Amino acid sequence: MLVMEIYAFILLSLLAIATSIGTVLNRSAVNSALFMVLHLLTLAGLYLLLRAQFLAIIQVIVYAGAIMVLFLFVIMLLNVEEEENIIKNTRFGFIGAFMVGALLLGQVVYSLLGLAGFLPELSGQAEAIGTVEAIGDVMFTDYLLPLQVTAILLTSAVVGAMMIAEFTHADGTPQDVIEHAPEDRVEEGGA
Amino acid sequence: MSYTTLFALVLLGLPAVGALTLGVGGLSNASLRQKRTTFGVLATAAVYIPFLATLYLGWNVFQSGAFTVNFGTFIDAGRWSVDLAYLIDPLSITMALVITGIGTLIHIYSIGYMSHDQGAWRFFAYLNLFIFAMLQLVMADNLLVLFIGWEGVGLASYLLIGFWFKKRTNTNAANKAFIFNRIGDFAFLVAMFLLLQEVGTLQFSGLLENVGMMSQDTLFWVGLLVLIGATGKSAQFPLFVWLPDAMAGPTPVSALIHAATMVTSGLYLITRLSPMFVLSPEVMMIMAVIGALTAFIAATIALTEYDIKKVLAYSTVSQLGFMFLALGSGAFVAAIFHVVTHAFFKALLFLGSGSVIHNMEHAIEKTRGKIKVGENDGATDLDPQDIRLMGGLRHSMPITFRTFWIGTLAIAGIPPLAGFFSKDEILMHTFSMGVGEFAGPLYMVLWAVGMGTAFLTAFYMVRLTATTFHGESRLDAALPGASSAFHESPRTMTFPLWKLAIGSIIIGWIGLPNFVVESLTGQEAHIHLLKEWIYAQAADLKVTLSYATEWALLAGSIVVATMGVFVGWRSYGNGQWEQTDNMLQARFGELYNTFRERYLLDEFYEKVVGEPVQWISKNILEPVDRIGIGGIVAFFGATTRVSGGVLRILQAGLITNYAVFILLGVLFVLAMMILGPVVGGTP
Amino acid sequence: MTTDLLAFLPGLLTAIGGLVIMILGAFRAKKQVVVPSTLLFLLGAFGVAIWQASMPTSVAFSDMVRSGSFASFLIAIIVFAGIVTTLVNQEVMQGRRAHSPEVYAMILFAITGMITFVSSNHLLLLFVGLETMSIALYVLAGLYKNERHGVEAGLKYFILGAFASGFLLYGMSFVYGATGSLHFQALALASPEVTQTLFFRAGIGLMLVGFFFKVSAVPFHMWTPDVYQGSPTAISGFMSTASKVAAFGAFWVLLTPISFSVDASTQAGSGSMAISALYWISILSMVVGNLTSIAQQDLKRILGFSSIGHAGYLLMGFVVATPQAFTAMLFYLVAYTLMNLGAFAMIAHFERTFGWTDASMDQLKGVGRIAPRRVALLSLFMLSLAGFPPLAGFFGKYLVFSAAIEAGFVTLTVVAILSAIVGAFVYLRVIGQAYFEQGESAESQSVDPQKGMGWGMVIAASLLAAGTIHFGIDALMPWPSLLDWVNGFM
Amino acid sequence: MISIEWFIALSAVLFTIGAIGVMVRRNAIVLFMCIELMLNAVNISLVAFSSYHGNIEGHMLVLFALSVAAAEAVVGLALIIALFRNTLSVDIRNLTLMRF
Repeated sequence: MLVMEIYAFILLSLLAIATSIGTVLNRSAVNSALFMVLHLLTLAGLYLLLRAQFLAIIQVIVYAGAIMVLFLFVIMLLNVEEEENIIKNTRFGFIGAFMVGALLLGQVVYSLLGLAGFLPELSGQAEAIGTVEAIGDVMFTDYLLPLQVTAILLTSAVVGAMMIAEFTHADGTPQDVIEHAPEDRVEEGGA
Repeated sequence: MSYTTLFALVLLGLPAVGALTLGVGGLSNASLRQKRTTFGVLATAAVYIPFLATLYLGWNVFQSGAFTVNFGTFIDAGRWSVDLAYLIDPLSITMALVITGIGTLIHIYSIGYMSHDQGAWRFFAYLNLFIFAMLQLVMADNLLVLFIGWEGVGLASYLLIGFWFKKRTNTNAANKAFIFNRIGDFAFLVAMFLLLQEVGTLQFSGLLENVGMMSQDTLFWVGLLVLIGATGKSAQFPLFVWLPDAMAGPTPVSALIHAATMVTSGLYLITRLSPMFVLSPEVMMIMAVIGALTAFIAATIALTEYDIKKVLAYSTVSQLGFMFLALGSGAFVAAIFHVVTHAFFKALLFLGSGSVIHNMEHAIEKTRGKIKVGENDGATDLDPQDIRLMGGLRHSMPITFRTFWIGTLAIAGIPPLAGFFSKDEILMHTFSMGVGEFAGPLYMVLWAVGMGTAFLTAFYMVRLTATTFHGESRLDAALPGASSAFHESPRTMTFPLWKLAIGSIIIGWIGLPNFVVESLTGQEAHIHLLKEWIYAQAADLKVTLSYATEWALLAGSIVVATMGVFVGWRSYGNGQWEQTDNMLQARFGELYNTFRERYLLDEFYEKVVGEPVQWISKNILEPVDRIGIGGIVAFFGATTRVSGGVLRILQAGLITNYAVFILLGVLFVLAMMILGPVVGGTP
Repeated sequence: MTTDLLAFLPGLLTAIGGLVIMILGAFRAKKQVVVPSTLLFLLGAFGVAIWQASMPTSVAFSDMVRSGSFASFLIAIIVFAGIVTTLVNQEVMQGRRAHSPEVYAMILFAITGMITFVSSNHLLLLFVGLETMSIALYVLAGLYKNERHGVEAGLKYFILGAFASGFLLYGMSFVYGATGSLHFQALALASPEVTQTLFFRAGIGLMLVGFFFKVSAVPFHMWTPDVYQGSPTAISGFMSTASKVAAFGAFWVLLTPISFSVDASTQAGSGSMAISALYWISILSMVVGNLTSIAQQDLKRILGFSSIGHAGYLLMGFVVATPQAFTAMLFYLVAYTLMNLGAFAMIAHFERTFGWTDASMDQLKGVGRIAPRRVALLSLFMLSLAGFPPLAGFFGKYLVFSAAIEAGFVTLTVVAILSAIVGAFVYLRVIGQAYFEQGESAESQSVDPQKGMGWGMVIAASLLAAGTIHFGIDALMPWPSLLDWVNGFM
Repeated sequence: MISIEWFIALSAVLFTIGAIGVMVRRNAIVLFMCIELMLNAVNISLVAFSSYHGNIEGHMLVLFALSVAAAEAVVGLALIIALFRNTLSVDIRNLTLMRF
């Protein structure tokens, strides 16, 4: 069982890294988003390894299910063209970014040195705290205020998104994204 | 509230009330602004009543000694606190008398001078603001209140220099004055912090009692910083270049702020702190050198100027140099004495020049109105301040003419006019330092420079006066018939001229040299009234000369001054300025040209300070944000540039760049947190 | 439960207010209804906050949130900024397509987030509050969605903000890992063995990053001028003041106990290192902010860079971290809020009155002649920002600098004074431009110069101007001053 | 049993990859996805700490971070749509109107 867990961790973490690299490097936004969905699924697997059942489910349903679908929807709606080869075009920028990233990773990993021997075992409580009951218990008692503020946050996000995304003509009638976009693009191409 | 507190409140508050009333009144209603005379009278009252209050307070001080008026705690910072307190003692009373007395006369003069200016309301509000700030400065009981006044007079000066702001050069002059003053202010501020650190108080009595606590080094640095502060405000070498440009303001402003009062605030500050300065002979020496240098340089420049106000401006700088020389020689009483006398005769000269300019402007404009367009195009750019266009004004402006001559003789140092006594006392002190132990030879050189400058002063002042008033009118050559439009200025303008002229004659008698009587009677004499009055505040160094030497110096001063006037009269008396100046130029060649070009100081600042700063801000600071703040370019480095074509993605405005900077900041903060603090993190 | 709700009453009022305005908007309510009701809710919240500020600190919602004294005082400042922004905004945005009732709902939601943020006592609530504030501000920044400037401002703010909050969250996770709790108290009481681990320190560092971004300290500042330039001007003023007040207040409570209660004398705890990081960031902000503003041509960008410089002065308070520095920082926050809001409000007003297409310096030429009194107001705020006595800005700077000197940070103070002098030049340039330069009168004459300020602008501007003057001198007055009040919070 | 540093190291690697993505991508949508990658990396470390500490606070923070991410996605995508309407592309290189 233990060995199985280790194998599962290695497999999942390699998958997670691979899919995240896929997300970053893929030329097509659609493919990036699909890689991202895969990535989120592997993360859900990792959560299960950590006995966080509820979060694993939420990760799949909300993140992979809802948020990423929104992303894909927008990508499809806007029908954006593929980026030119990102590696070739920004080679030096890429090297620089990679070096900055490597430094950051180095610093974080260096700071992790203190963790060796710190918390070697999964807590016995882990099983218990990952359940819906445990989370529901505190959600509506100790975390009541954050919950309410989050409600306000989501409301304002939805209202705000409507304010930003809703476009109107000068006369006040709503304007469709698709309505003019392709035509304009044709004009641009013609000119 | 005792009467003294009440009067102090009137003295300190009324000008502010005046400034506010006039300012608000003028702002609120356009038709109200047209009542220029009313504004002028109100403003004058807001200065004249404080003058009376000062007299009352002075009488009180004379009767029962100095006292302070405390209006409560200004700032309480726990370990130290600063009170909103004012010191009423002979020194501050003397300064306040000069400020309000001469201020009143100049306000009266301004009523006439500004009677045709649409912005008169603004002018009087600013003038009252200036008086208010200047009184804060001289009456302050501690350095912080003094600093507030110090900044206030700077602001008022800035506003008044740029008063006619429609003209580009005026606003430039205002900015220049402001910037040069800033340099000094900064040094002064640092000195204040140092004093607070070392002594723990900013109050004068507390400071001066504890000067012994400070080490010699601290004394030197504090002294030097205060000196730099004073150098900026009092227009000393090398920061004096703003003062001549400041003449762009209306003439009463030049007389009040840039000759009689504000520019002496540096001297006042040093005199106030004199017990501290005498402990640091090095600073005294630097001060004396700066003073003598300034006096000489400015005098030589004045020799070659043709603008009547510029000559007076350089002459002011030169006289301020004399005062610094006095301070540097330990002659604090003499410095204040010269402040007082100079206030009278320089205000007189400036107001006289204002009267002349007023007249010239009037004549030029009136005559030009008669000339048909195109008939005489040369007349369009006639400068009413150019003495080359004047001459012969003695007939049409008799009062201005007479009073101007009185001023000239007073500044030249002809006894028994005011300038003679103060200047003689300064040079005597310098000579006394010259035979002293510390840097004797240097002070001897400075004394010689001082004597030379005294000669030059008499010479160029006679040049100015003679060229302006004597000979034949030269305006007619440029603008036919203009001289017939000359007229004397109105009563409001001539009245202050007479008052100041009388002052210029008699004010020197408050400082008759003691040794004259002493050498005759053999007993200690007390005829130097000013010294008796302010000796407690101004820690004068003793003069250690024999009576014979002192008599010789006195005689020397008279001879030099008389020589200067005589030579000047022979060279310029009949309006032959052109021949004489050409002769001088031929004789002195390059030296004369150096004077003429004002030692190229402006160009020096332009090249050494102005252009590099512009270059830095344009070529370094501006691209710092544009090309992606240096570091990133350096980081992505030369490779990026060499390969080319990628540079555009690094341009600012791009979110990517911003993100890179955030990441670099993360690296920095994390490094700091993980690897430990870098020097400077903890005190 | 009731006491809990009472403790969070200001936040409750603004949240309910936001929802009410939203519903009013859905029923196409007129501006004449929406604006007064917004003001009503804000005034209520303001009154409650002021009332609570006189009470001692208490906690509510199972230790999640603080109220009383310090926290309520900051809430009052934030709500005041909201009131002024509403007053100014309803006037300067009149007739613009983006001026919908939802704008006020978003302002109220943003304030709800700020209140949560500043009064949080738990990292989770801090995060939620910060995000509530940020999301509402992203929307407000991108309000001019039909113009490229507006979208650019919104998107730049959004992407970088999300990026920075990633770091903040990462830092929280590290700190949580080291201590096993997200409670402020638990962090403050953590044992030295915990706080001296590299891990904990790195966590504090990453949280500092989130903080630096919100207060736009260098080098996390790049978004600031762009966003301020592209956002509606009144909103820029709101962003530059209220969100910074919230960030400074929240992080003071969070950081100072953690980073400074640690054994700083041995220089081994995270305390001295956090001070060191704050020290350098403070210096960088002051220098870069003030220097870069010299090269700017746009008034809103100038104010953006100036706010970066001011963040540097405020960070000095974190470096010094004495009780004196604390009161100095609180005072400076009040002064900064007043004068910066005032400057933005006046620029917003000029933009509208004179039909400026942008807020570049050239537009200001000659305005001093057409509208001398209004330019005088602008000059007042500029002079206060520059730190001229006797205005609030001067006194604030003075308090901060003297606190630093008292604590022995002489170099820091000297740098601060030098950069303040550089900064003063920029503000004076603005005043000079308005008064001494000739403008193209043709353009100015096309608008009616006599078109003055409306009631909202008059109330807002006079409140701000009175505050700017009053707080510069109220320490001298015989009655209890703001400083006395603020001193009582310690 | 797997020791906790493995999870934290994994989260650090993923966080870095996300950060690099933010620096190299030009497409606003993908760039935003990279930020989501970073947030998810943080979530791993939070869940790991929570489980190893046996303390529910980390779980709760993840849950709230998730809803915040959802809200951010909504606003962010709305802004991206607005960008697209103005410039007909989602390339952030078009966002350089205000600079210097």
